[in-house]
Amino acid sequence: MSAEVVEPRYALAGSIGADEAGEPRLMGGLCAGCGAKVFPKPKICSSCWSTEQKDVALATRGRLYSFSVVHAARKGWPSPYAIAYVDLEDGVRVCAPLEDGVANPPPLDAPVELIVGTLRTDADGVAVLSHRFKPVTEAR
Amino acid sequence: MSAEVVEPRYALAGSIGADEAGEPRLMGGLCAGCGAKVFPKPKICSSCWSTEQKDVALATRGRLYSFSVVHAARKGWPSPYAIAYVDLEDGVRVCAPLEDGVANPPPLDAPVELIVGTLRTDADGVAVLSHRFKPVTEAR
Amino acid sequence: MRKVAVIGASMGRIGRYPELIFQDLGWPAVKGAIEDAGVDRKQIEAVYCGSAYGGRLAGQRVLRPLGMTGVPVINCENACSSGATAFREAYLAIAEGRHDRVLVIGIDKLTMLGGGVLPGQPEDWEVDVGLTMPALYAMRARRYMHEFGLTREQLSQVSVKARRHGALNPFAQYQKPVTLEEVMAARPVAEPFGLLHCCPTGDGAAALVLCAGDVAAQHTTKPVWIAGAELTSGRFVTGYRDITTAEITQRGAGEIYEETGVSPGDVDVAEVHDAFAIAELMYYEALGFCKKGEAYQLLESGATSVGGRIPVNMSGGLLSKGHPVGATGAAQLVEVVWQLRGQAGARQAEGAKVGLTHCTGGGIAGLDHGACAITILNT
Amino acid sequence: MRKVAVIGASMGRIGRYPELIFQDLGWPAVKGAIEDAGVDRKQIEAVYCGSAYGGRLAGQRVLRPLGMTGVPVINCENACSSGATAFREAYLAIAEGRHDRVLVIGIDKLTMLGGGVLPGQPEDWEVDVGLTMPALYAMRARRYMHEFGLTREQLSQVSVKARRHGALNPFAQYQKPVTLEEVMAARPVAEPFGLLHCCPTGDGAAALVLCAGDVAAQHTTKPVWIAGAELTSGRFVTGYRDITTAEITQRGAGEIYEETGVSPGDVDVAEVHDAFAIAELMYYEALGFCKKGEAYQLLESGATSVGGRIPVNMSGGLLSKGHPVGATGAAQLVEVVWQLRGQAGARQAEGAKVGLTHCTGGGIAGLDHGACAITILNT
Ligand SMILES: [Zn+2]
Ligand SMILES: [Zn+2]
Repeated sequence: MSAEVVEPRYALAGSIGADEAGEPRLMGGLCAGCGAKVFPKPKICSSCWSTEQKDVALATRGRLYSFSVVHAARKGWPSPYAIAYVDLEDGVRVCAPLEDGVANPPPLDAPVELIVGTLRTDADGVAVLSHRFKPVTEAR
Repeated sequence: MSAEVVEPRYALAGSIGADEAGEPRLMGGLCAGCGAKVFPKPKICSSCWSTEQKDVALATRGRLYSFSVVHAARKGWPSPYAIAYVDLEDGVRVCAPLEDGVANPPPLDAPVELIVGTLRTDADGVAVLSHRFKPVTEAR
Repeated sequence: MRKVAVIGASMGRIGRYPELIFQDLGWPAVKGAIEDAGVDRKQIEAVYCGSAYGGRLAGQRVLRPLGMTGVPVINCENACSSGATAFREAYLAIAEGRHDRVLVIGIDKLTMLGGGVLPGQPEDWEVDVGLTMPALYAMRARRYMHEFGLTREQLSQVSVKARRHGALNPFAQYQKPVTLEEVMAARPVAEPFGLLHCCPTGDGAAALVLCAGDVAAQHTTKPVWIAGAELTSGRFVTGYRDITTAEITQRGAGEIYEETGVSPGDVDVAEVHDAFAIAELMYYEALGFCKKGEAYQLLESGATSVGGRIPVNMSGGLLSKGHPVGATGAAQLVEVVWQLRGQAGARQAEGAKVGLTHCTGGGIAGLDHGACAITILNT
Repeated sequence: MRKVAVIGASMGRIGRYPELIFQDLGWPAVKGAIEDAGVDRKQIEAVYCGSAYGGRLAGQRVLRPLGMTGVPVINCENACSSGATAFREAYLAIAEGRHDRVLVIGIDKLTMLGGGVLPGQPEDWEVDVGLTMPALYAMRARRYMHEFGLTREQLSQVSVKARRHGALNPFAQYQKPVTLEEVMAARPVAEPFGLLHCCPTGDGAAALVLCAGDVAAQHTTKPVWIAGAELTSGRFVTGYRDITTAEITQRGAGEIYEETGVSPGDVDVAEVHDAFAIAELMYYEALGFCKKGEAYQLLESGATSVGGRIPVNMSGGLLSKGHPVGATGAAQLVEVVWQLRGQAGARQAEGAKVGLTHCTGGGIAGLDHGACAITILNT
């Protein structure tokens, strides 16, 4: 409870929310015009051009569509790291880091679930957080 | 005579030479194909396409065609400074800093002559030299 | 060549929008132009997008949020003339029968460059010894003043006029008039220029929908016709060069007047490239609005002000409306379309039937400019 | 539409030339193309220049040392397809009657970017969480391997073939063959890719002279004809998307085959956009050279190697010849022109009469790619 609380810094502003239990949720947009669910939340719907876009918590589980372990990273990014496409259960595809993907690469189509973690450290030493996915271990 | 001699750094490589007396000369290109004299020395003549371009010492005197005192300079450039177009006696126009142009702006068409001086200091602290022009004070 | 009409025109207010990402700066203008044109977005067969600093795939990035990719997108670059180059390519593609309906975008977001003087051409030998764009025009101004007796006070009247017009334009970056004293006293940038002799940097996007003459009636009862669109590049001169004459503009103007049969006296309203105060005066002369050396007399007579014989830069011009480099040509065209439709509000040039836009830029050693685009529209 | 011929083609060896300034990288190719075409430079009526990273006025900067400015110069950007976009615009400008003789330039100098991974699209939400271009294609590769049983060894054979061809090409950045073992063991870039599954970065320039069919005989007895030039942009998909299928290439190929009446079986020689090893296989399928999932069988059969039924990337392709982004499309066209003229030396595809070039690129979230350009040439 000090005055020095540092606001979390996210790679994509507004992309991380929380549910009632305080668990992190990945936030997308829900189009008031046509019901399209999109990540990240757009300012206009590419289908129906409605500019009324509501925040919506996306599915926390999905399948690992593909991934790569990146060794040649951009400056300032720790490597190697694993980057993936995840197909969420609600039809949305998300590009996201794959937790532990370097040491324990899972098979494609493996079930994965959302976590939030550190992506990299900014030039000023502050951690940048992002959504990540990790293989589901327990039964559902 | 030490090993620490620092090679002079020039804003335009190869642009500064010297005459027999050791006086600095501004070097341009002389086209073997058509005799065109151009600054800086090109790799090909824009008139006759000859790629045979010889080094040539340009006239050291000319007229001040126009100038401006620059206050909004690029990062790393000391300001204000005066920048000018000088029309050399041999028909070549040169863009160059105008020595003392901030404090003592000369009239246009004033006769000017070549000197070499410091343009700015590089990020690593080394002086970058360039051709400059100053008003001619003595009679010719 | 088929007749080509402008049927849609839209832009946002030019300004500084560091909080907007590039695509969000752009798509509202596109949506506005599509809606103004009364076309279905699926009818757009191709897109020409002009941008100078937007980076790769500027058009695709702007079109993506609107779901409008999937057609040929040609990104055009020509420094300050990027947007006008895109317009010219789109116009000719329709005139020559390739397409019926084409979208034109002009966009740049200069705030993403981090402020300060715009970077000059890389590897330019004049830039390497200290030339900046304001300094280049300042040298043109000083030589012009020397040869034709123009005073700094007279030069400053260009900025006063620009800001007077811009104050009437809700799309202008600056909407506050300034006094002669304010222009004279503003902090120096590149002498004889102070801050108010130079256009501001800003962000902006403008879009237009063009269509073939034979389908125009499906969309509008008020088409604006394209009489001609000229584009050229500056000639390389290695020796002495008269910088008080705008070589590229004069040559381009000669070509478009001949091509269209329009003469300078026919022009009812014009947007010219006044990136610096001296430029407007030089371009009066190069565009044939007056004789060499007589530009200030034309300005002083009121002919180029609101209500005058040939109002120039009713929008406020680059000095007041702003200059988001690659967007500028498109923004000029949007303004002239609105003028010819009689939709320009308080800054309307009454009864304007023939309009001209002119933009030129891209400092490059040995050339007047890299590119110059001139367009003539009529009703 | 008038017939259009390529009458001049030239390029330098692709490589790393940090010591050359941009204009000096470019003008030798232009001079070469003009001389190859047997035209006077004053006959060139317009210039289309493609560049992705060259900055402002790329064309003017290249033309200046040759004294060739003073005509319309249109700088085109479409990421990897920039040079091919310039070619397409020039082709249509002649076909539709605007010009008789036009110069096309493709140029980029990637060494001026300072090395490392090429910067991704700014403000791209996939790039912001760590996506790189190699990683995007690595994901396509891994999914393809998963769905179609392709092994990493088989994938590596693409690179072996590319380098085998490149070794025969004096214009290639890499002219040394590599073994399967070397490809497999190269240091990892983005798994499953090692260094030899990825094209190098380099500098390059290529130029072509195009002219109307009715004036071609004034310049050459061996014109190469342009059957068609297709350009499109990727469709935006927000949900699941099959990344083993090259949507934009497949759609573009369908359009150009229909437009020209050429079928995949008619193609004698092709240059395709193998920026990464998996890309060549995916594009065999998207271009209709084989069925979905059967690309490796086509490669293994030798059909796409020197002496095969449809030799692909005889130049070495991007993997071996190199990939100076904005130059690539023009360099592909130069190679195919040389192939159709029978001037390709040790890498000649014997008796080739129909050639195809394909380039696509510009990673942009939600699209297969920003742009794709496909051209068909014939004798
Ligand atoms: Zn919607
Ligand atoms: Zn010569």
